[in-house]
Amino acid sequence: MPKMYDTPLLDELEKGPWPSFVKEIKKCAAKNDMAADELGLLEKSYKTKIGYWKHGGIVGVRGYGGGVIGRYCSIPEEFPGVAHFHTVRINQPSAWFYTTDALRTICDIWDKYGSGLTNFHGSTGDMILLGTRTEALEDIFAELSSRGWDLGGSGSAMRTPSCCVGPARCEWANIDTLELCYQLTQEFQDELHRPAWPYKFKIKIAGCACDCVAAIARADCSIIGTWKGDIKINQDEVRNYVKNGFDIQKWVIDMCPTECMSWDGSTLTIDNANCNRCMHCISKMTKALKPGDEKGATICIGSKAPIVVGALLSWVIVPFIKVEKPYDEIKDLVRKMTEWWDENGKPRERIGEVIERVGMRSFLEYIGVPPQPQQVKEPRRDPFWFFTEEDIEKIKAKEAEEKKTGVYKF
Amino acid sequence: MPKMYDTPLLDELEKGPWPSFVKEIKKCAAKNDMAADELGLLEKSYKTKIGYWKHGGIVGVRGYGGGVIGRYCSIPEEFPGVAHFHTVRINQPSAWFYTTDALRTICDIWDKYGSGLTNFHGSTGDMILLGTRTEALEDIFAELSSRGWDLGGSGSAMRTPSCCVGPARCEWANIDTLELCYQLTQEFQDELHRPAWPYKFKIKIAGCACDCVAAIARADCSIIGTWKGDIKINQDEVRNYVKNGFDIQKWVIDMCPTECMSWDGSTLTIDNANCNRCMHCISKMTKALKPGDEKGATICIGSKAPIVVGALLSWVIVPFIKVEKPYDEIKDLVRKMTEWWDENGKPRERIGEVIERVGMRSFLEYIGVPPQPQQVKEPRRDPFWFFTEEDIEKIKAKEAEEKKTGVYKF
Amino acid sequence: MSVPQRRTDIGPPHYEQFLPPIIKKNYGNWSYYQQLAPGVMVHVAESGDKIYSVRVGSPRLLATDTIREICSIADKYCDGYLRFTSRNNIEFLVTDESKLNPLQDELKSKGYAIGGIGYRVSNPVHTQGWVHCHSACTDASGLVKSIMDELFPYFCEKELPNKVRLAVACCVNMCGAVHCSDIAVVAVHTKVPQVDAEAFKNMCELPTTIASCPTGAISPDPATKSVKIKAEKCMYCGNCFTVCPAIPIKDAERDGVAIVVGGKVGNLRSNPKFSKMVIPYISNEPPRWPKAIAAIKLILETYAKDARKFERVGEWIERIGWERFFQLTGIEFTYQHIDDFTFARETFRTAATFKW
Amino acid sequence: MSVPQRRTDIGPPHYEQFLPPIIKKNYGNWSYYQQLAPGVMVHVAESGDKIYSVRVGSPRLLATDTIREICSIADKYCDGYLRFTSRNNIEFLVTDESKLNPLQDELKSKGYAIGGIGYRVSNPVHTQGWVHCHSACTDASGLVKSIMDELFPYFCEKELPNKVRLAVACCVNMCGAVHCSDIAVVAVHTKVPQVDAEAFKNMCELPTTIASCPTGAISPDPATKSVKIKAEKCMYCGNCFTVCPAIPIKDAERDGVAIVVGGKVGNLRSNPKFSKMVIPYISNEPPRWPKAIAAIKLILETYAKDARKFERVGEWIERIGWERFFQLTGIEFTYQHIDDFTFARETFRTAATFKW
Ligand code: SRM
Ligand code: SRM
Ligand code: SRM
Ligand code: SRM
Ligand code: SF4
Ligand code: SF4
Ligand code: SF4
Ligand code: SF4
Ligand code: SF4
Ligand code: SF4
Ligand code: SF4
Ligand code: SF4
Repeated sequence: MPKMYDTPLLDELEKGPWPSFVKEIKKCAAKNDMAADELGLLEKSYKTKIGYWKHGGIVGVRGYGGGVIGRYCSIPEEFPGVAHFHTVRINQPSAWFYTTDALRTICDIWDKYGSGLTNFHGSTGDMILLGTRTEALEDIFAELSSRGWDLGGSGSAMRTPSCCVGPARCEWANIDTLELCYQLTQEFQDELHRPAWPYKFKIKIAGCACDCVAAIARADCSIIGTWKGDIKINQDEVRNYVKNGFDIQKWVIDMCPTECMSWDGSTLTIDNANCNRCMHCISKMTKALKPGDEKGATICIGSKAPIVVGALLSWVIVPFIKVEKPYDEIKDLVRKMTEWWDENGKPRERIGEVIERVGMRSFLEYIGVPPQPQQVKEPRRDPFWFFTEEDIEKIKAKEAEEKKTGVYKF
Repeated sequence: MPKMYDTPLLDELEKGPWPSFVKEIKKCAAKNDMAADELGLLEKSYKTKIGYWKHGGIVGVRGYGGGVIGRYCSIPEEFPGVAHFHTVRINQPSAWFYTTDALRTICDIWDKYGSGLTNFHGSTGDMILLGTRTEALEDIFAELSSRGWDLGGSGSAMRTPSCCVGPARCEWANIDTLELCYQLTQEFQDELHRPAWPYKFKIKIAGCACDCVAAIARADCSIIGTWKGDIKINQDEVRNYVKNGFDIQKWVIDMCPTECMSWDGSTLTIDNANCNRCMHCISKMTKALKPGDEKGATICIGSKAPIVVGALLSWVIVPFIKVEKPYDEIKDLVRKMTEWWDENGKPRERIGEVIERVGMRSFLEYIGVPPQPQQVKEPRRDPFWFFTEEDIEKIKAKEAEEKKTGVYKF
Repeated sequence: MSVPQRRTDIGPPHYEQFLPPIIKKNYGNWSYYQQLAPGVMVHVAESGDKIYSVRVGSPRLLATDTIREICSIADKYCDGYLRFTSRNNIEFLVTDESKLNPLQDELKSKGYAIGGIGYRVSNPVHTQGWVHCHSACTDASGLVKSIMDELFPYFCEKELPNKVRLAVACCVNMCGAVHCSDIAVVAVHTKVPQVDAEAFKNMCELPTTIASCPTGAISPDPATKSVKIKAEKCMYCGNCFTVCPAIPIKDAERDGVAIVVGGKVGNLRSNPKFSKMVIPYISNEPPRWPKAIAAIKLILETYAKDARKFERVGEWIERIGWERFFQLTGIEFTYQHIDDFTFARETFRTAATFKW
Repeated sequence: MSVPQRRTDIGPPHYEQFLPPIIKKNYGNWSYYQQLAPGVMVHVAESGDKIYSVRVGSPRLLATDTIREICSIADKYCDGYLRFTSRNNIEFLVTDESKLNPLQDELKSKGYAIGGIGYRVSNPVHTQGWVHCHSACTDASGLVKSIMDELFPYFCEKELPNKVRLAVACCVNMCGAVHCSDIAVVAVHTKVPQVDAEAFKNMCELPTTIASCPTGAISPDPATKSVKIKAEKCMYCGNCFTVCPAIPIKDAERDGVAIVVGGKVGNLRSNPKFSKMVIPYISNEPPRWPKAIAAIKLILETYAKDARKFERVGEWIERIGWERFFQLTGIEFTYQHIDDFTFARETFRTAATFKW
């Protein structure tokens, strides 16, 4: 029988309409010692307003360098059940689809070896099994892996890639987010399980500019589906929207960021050359508008949380890339990017920070992508920039040529 | 008879419709040795594509530390006339108004002692007398000052303030730019003539947000006239504009940055609470619209050229200040600002750079201006900020108070 | 029971085995979607096939028994298929329209919260907090529960001008999505960490520790063979504590939370945006953080009232101007709001145009 | 002739003595203005009084004799009153309307360029160049003359969507207003400076010199008792040369000019903006810099054709997007355009939205 703690503060959080995490902990605490002590410890934190966990030690499974976050309580005398309370990250399937059978298998394993507590899901995307002891790790891993599951990433490694629901259930997916996510995860198994990089490297894949996995804000490598070609307009459906009270002028035409749309009362016109594919019109008139035909993705690099010189959003590196099986081009690109980072990065330096410190040119040259205006919001403002001797030679040669032809090439 | 140089390259620049500076130099060169050698030297630069001036030495007039830019030619053997070629900066009158008598006086003095070449005006605003010898400086100064003229600034000093034409000939002037410019120049005579600061400090004064002296981009202290209260609308004149083909919707309503205007075909309405006083509508419909009644200025600080970590535009420090004779409040403020800068700045560090390095809080506290949202485009984004112990005490006291009253004060 | 044979580097199972047949059939060929209720939507394929999704709020921290309960519901109404969203909600995937209402009835009867689709508040992205992380300055789960209890009508019923994405991070590492959220809470330290010189010698490296400080506040202290911290340079980021456990920064009375607003990640209309800080400090008040919750509600409701349809929080604020935001909400503007770190230069106002 | 007694710290003469009587009378009470011709405008006072201004282009570098000529014209038509503008143009201030045409006739006959008022190109703000400055990498006066000869119709005749403010700076100190101009030229070095070790010892200070380098490219060279420069870190700013004459950076073949566009200083519609670099290098080609001039004309005319009425160059570009600007002008986008200095982070594109 697990220990029962008096939890007046946490009990408050059982009230109210939103599902209660306290109820969840209590469910487990009723039958599991670790969960019971987790509950007691948490109540103590609520009372004292401070946490009782220590810096994680290095724990894991044989041959892997990641996938488990070691966690020890700082007052194990008082809460022996959570003296060890490691979490196990399980690599989720693409877009978090499950069968109930699969979930039950995981629950059974976890009840056997762990606290019974989970996170569905962690904010990188993994299934998180919350709380077990060092001794149990090998068994848990054997049970999981023998049933087709593998650990997710942690430490200075590739982290578990994730993706939006995409073509599985979304009409706007320009790319097969699920398959790409699966393939990249498989491609980088070694990098995922054996931390060997300066710091973490995350991949997130969204099927369109709505970015339903927050790729551009939370992944070192953000892959976002897009298209070339004209937005497809079903004028009848447009008129239907209007007939049903949709204020097309106010809600679409006036909100289009590039001012490239117009509505004459019966026909919607889009100046596609000026559309920046923001998805506003398409998302607000889903029956009437569809993305153009040539599908692909934009690859952006660098986003991360603020520690320590400020949060980054990812930067456009490859404005357009085809996304087709077997995705060799994308795999190669990711490999080259991480190679460059690995060569240039200092410990605990994310790829975006290295690009900022070393310079975009070095990065682009290494990965073989030419400079393009799409990569910047605006060109540089201050009059300081570098030339290689070859740059200058090229310019001088061009000028000589211009002298001959009488035609300037700016 | 001054030496005559062959100037085939410069002669090219006598052609064409725009007034030619080469003609100007030649006019002087015809009767002045210095100007003649300046012409020859310049032709040489055009031929060799390089300049022949040395770093300025320290030259000046007794008791002053600035006002003269020392300039020596690096090949005086070849061009003895410009061996010395110092420039004298004369503090221009407010808004560059002159009588012909006054100008002739200056021309006469300059012909007597200098090259006869001038800049009307230098880009800080001074009259620039271009090219004289060290020996002549005292005499020039005596001649000028005895006739009511004084030197402008140079070096690490207050620089010659300047202002737009303002109330003298502009219907939009919210403040008396000319008088304020004159008064500030007088107030800081010592600081202007005797460099004692970390670096230069410029003041520019514009009567409204059109900023016809580029104050916000080119002055450490940018004073820009503005108003509170409603824009005054003459509806008849509005209708006149429209009648005469002015597309009020497209050119004004749709271009108003705050979207605070509307036009129903006969009446123009402005939601003044949301107007940011950008001057677009007023400037485009000058007969119909006039600034509101409560006049004053916004004081911005910090703009400068790019050397070495990037150009700055001035930052809003005092959103609104009354501008009334004898301008004591503004004088005090400028004094406090420069004091703080002088205490905190390193050599060759402009005030904006010091604010950036030391922090806005220190600056605002010293000059006695409270923090206000008008000072920022947006609040900070990253989760790092400082508290003093008193800040926290105040917050804790407020929270205690809130507990009692049951009302939160955010 | 003997433990089975381990396998390595197999990666996750292929998702295809988890897709409902109707999804496999119409994969990549969806035509449009329609919201039927705050927590129910239908996706219609080019083929005319339909799949219904019923979304249910989740505390994210789930007991295995709860997962089993969810599974039995999914077995009953969804042929055993379900998914989770990128915001940790549960989606029941229904092929048979006739099961839609019974499913909802059962969910309601069991106390599940149906909602979160469309222009509403969805599940806050959040993190471990006191539940599991050594770095936490607050508890994320408790905050989320308190926020969602208060904003519950905006999850399961009331519409807003657009989606409002909430997040909670329990320290500035920001494992949540706080840095680009419409409204979010980030927990902060506010006290200079204390160096435990004895522990330092055993546990920490001098150069790494000094290098960890972004403001250069840390210098060697030869006297104690450890380091000292220049208090006025420290902005409590905790990075020194991350690399060196001998520099504890947690403080029960001084740790607290800040409120940030106006971020977004989608590209619709305007670019992705960072959140900006609007309230620098509120004391930790477990179990319900009433002041933080009141602040969030105030901001949300000011937005609901003042924004135009389809404007996100950040878009609304940028249109009206931050000075107006502070006016409308009555939130005090303090020295802390003015950046004095990396982006100071970018955030100072460089125009004479603003509102009174 | 004996030199008179000097006076100090008297400051400039009070402007009032230079104001035409009609200005004194209507000071601060002007009602509206109207443009009558490209170089002529009238300001009407509340009192009904009128003052006419006739604006004339100036090379800025004036001979005293030219000033005297201007003075006699002003005596004849303006009762001896005139002014200069903030862009160095001359304004003849006419009170007597009947003198307006004769004044213009005389100006024209003497070859003065009347214009620059309204939505036109005005006099470029510029600097000393080879005429007087030791720091110059080009000549400003020659560039300005060449530009204005080419753009002359836009000064004295043709209208543009809005004012176009030009500037020329002869080095990156930017004594002109290049950093916030619609279209401007800034002269740049492109070669790493050479240290003259002998001269260094006599003329320069080690710490100041090292500190002067914004990229940390300079380090002590104990062997020569001077400094050495790490070539790949140097971006040719010339700041080391400014503080230490023993590090010459000027180079006849490598100094050249860059073109920047899109800046502005007024607050109308949009905030003041910095100029952005669009052509990183064009060789110096005195006396007329034909390629630089062709580039400016190309940009100006693309703007004239494509911008909306009242849009400034920067506003036009921001509306259409920089990618479209490069497309419309055909200017090549190079590594140099991508910031790798202070503002890199702010200029990288952080959105999946752009035009093809
Ligand atoms: C579990 C998880 C939070 C959650 O409750 O969901 C988490 C938990 C931790 N994160 Fe995180 N991070 C988690 C997603 C994130 C994210 C969000 C994302 O991936 O989309 C971020 C922001 C994006 C980013 O990567 O920048 C994130 C940014 C950080 C950082 C700051 C990194 C930086 O470069 O700024 C740290 C600090 C560090 O690495 O030392 C960190 C460190 C940590 C550590 C390992 C702190 C530590 O040293 O012990 C936390 C372990 C907590 C624990 O006890 O389990 N975590 N961390 C998330 C991973 C679950 C999963 O695998 O699915
Ligand atoms: C004469 C003038 C250019 C002109 O042709 O009009 C000028 C000329 C010089 N400027 Fe300037 N600056 C002049 C206005 C400016 C402006 C524009 C303004 O004031 O509106 C700027 C940009 C705004 C600013 O202050 O940042 C300007 C920014 C600089 C800088 C860069 C300062 C910085 O902090 O970035 C330097 C470099 C320095 O101070 O060492 C500089 C330095 C110089 C020196 C003194 C270079 C030197 O060390 O010899 C030049 C002397 C040239 C000469 O031979 O006469 N000059 N200088 C302008 C002053 C005339 C006058 O008094 O009216
Ligand atoms: C299920 C989910 C993807 C997944 O793989 O799990 C998803 C699914 C859909 N999203 Fe999303 N979005 C999901 C997270 C996101 C995120 C990421 C996030 O919140 O962290 C974003 C970016 C938010 C941001 O910008 O900060 C996101 C921004 C959008 C938008 C853009 C809204 C806007 O105008 O700014 C749309 C379009 C719309 O709603 O009009 C959209 C639209 C949709 C549609 C309608 C797409 C479709 O046709 O199927 C889907 C149902 C909409 C709904 O829930 O209202 N989805 N969506 C995610 C549900 C999360 C949840 O449980 O609440
Ligand atoms: C004479 C002068 C002031 C002075 O004290 O010398 C002046 C005078 C006037 N300006 Fe100006 N501006 C003068 C320099 C400026 C500058 C500064 C500069 O160019 O360095 C600016 C800021 C430019 C910028 O934003 O980069 C400037 C931005 C304006 C604007 C804003 C235009 C816009 O829409 O962006 C207006 C309003 C308008 O023209 O509609 C304006 C309007 C005016 C008016 C109409 C004001 C009035 O009612 O009297 C004056 C005549 C207009 C004209 O020339 O077209 N003035 N004006 C300056 C003439 C310079 C010249 O010779 O060309
Ligand atoms: S990112 Fe686009 S494709 Fe993916 S789920 Fe969201 S709307 Fe659909
Ligand atoms: S996708 Fe965006 S930019 Fe393109 S037409 Fe629609 S609203 Fe406009
Ligand atoms: S800044 Fe304003 S007040 Fe001054 S001249 Fe220009 S328009 Fe007139
Ligand atoms: S001054 Fe500017 S913001 Fe105000 S109403 Fe006129 S155009 Fe709009
Ligand atoms: S945000 Fe901080 S405290 Fe919370 S889980 Fe992440 S690292 Fe731990
Ligand atoms: S908390 Fe951050 S700022 Fe303070 S000493 Fe530690 S690393 Fe430096
Ligand atoms: S811009 Fe440079 S070269 Fe030109 S005058 Fe100024 S300091 Fe001299
Ligand atoms: S030119 Fe500039 S970057 Fe190069 S060494 Fe000198 S100071 Fe450094």
